[in-house]
Amino acid sequence: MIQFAGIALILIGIYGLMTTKHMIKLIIALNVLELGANIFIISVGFVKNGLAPILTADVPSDLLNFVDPLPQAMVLTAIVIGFGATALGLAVARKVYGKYQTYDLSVIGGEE
Amino acid sequence: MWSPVWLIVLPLLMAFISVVIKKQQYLLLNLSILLNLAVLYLAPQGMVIIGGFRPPFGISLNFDRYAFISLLLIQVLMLFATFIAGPLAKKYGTVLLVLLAGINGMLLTNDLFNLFVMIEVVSIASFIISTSNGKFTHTFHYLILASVGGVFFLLGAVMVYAYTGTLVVQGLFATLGQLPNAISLIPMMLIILGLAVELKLMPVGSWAKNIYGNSNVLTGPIFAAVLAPAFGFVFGRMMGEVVVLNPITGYTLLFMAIATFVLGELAAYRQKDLLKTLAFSSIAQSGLAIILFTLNLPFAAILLLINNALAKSILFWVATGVSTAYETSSMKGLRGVFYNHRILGITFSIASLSLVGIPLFLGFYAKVTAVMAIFTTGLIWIPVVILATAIIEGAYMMKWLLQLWSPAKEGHLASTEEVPEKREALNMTQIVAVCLVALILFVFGLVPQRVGRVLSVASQAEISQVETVAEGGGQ
Amino acid sequence: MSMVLILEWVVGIALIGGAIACVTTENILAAIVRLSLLSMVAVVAFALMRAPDVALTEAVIGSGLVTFVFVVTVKELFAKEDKNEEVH
Amino acid sequence: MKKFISFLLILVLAFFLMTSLNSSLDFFNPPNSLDETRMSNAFIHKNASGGSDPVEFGKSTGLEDGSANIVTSVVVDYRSFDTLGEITVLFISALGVGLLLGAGTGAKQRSGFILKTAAKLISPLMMVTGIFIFTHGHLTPGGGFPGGSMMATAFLLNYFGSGSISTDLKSLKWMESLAGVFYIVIGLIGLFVAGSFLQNYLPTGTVGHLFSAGIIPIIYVLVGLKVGSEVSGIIADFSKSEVTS
Repeated sequence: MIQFAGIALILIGIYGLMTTKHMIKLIIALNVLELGANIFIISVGFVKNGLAPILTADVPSDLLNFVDPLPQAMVLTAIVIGFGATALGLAVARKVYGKYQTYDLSVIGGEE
Repeated sequence: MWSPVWLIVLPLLMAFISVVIKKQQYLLLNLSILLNLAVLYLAPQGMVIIGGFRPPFGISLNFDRYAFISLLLIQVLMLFATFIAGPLAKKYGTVLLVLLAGINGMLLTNDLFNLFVMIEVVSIASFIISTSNGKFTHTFHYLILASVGGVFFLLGAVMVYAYTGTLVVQGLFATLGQLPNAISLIPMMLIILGLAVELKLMPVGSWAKNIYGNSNVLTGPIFAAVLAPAFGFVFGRMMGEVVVLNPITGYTLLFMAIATFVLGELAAYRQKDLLKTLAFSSIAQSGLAIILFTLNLPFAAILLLINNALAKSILFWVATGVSTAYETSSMKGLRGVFYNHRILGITFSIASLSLVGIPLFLGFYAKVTAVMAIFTTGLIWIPVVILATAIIEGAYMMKWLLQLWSPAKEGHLASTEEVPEKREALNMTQIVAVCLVALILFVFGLVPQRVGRVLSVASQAEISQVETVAEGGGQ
Repeated sequence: MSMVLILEWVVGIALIGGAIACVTTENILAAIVRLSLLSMVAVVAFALMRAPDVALTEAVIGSGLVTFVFVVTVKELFAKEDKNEEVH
Repeated sequence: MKKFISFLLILVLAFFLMTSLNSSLDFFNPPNSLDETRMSNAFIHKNASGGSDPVEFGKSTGLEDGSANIVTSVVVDYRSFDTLGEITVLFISALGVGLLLGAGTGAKQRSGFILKTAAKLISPLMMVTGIFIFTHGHLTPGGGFPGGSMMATAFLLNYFGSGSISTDLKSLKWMESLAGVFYIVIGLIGLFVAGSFLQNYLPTGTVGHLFSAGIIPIIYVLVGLKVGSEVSGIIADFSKSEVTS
């Protein structure tokens, strides 16, 4: 089910990006999209009987049945990159707000 | 010791240092570019492992002729760009250092996920550079599009991993080619869509006209002469090593690229604003490079990318310098401006003639090679479209050259009275730098075959893929 | 159905519902709060997918810092909302 | 109207994706265990560069990678170069936020007594938790990114508590810079000593011990410090910024 949710979040994020002109809502939709992508990536490496990929004293050494650790490492990277882009996007949005007193791009129109 | 990893690490190290010694940012920037050129000269070519684990377990760098040529071009243009941008480059010194590290990483890396990370580094750095235009809504537009593109690229890379179990770029097409068409379709589309934003491909390249069209002396050359060829080379690498096209995706990509090319040139023709004209021209040229890479003609594409990078850098330097000095970039306001700036006018003319592809310039050789190469693929209508569009390009470039040189109104004799009052556009050292690049372009135009021989080695290194869209779909 | 499976369904539906609610609302502050909640549900999803590292990172960065940055960005809108109830 | 078209487009896309993914990948029905041929098995069994030593928690010594947390060993050892790129992304966006919003003079945050006291109590606790998380990144879930962000959150709470940013921003810059420089220098030592950039050149010790895994804990501490200072910088810039013009 969570696999479906990941793809659904990606699609909902794209829908959000297409239907709004409000800067903050665009970034929110982008975050939903990124979240969906992250869930999707995690579910690529998921195996049913797998354990969290951490060696502990309880894990028998002859049967290391873990989920795929590589997608998790990728998502770790992607989350941080997403935060960086979000912070920068909001900073830019704030600059626009300072200039036009609104976050709505349809109000601002074409900036020439 | 002389490992190509220095090309990435050195600018990064300088960037981290430059945060605390802000005054020396500019020095560190130029120093690292010069050291990079030395590393480029000294480092032996071949695969370089990072982290001590061989691929596919670890990340590796692929430093071949193709990477060498692209890196050399980027370092040289970056050096000139920072030199001419002067005070602006000082303010954005750290950002430019990170940008340089990211571009070098992007061109060197041999790992699909690492490529995604490097693309993100480059795009975030380019967002920041584009804010120096002061048009924040444009930056925002670009930021959203590029971030979505990044997510698509990431999804494509992950799906490639899911299907093939590897992320190594080199020879990935062989593994992907064994998969059924229906399976490889989605990751390939995602990877191409991810790159399409930065490549300014038709529907998603709309950011470029605003960012380029309002550029200043820093952003114009950085975007048109450094970022555009860098992403062009990355796309070439992807087409050569990763992307497997079937007739449907291949023709879709081809039509999108042709539409970008033709509509871009038409839009450029209709512009009355110098920077906007150059913006649309850049979009169109990017489309042409994509056509060539899609048809698997890397040699012609590399020639075209180099010609465009050199020509566009000169055009943007002169155009932004002049339009900043005269506070306008419209055709009316700049009429006859080269009467005041003859040297700039000559370099601008050389660059635009080479861009259009007039004989005796590198652009001519590039365009002839491109057209001849496409003829060999059997798709006769594409060269016809390209030639027809080249006429449009020639027409508007000539129109601009005439207007910028001639102070006369239509139907009157030229007189110097209508020339705008002289203002300083670029200072002496900047003019010397622009002239140097123009000289490089000019000399390349004199010995195109020699340049071609050097580049053909690079294109052979890049291309290991045999199957092309032309062979697959043209029959 | 085992407990885990039921939980997976609940989390999946919560994710989809939360995302729709987050994207379709006209109120900015509500959208931000819903994004934060969505991110917290995603933390549970990551934990269910046996990704504790990712869950922890998402909890701190995704639902903590991102929400903070959003709220600080639109803090002027709070002031506006006090005056007139409608915020777009 | 626009919403309707978008909705239809999304539906078509959804149908296309679902059918394609369902037919091509056993994505909606994950396998019971990881495929034998997957390269990730090498990360789990720690035999990417050959060898067949069994991996046992608390017993195995001298493996190619000594981290008990396998995600950490991928992030900081096998694919450490990605992490370097990642902190660069955060570095550059913190810098960009600073360039865009840095001109703000600092709005005073008025906070009540309860918030003040609570913040003073909690922020050292969070600081310690953050430090714990990134020093144990090779043993427990977490690592440098959440740990560093936790530290930054403590910084944020401190700001709400005291009403102004007491920590010297200059020292944050120094920490940020030095952590990055040391990361690269550690990598370069690997280049000179072991032959490739970011290669592990310290003994990997026993899996599961605090002092093990070679350069992994060192790098993760540096990542934690760097992320902490960068995120603190972003928070400070956003908090200080006022709408100007």
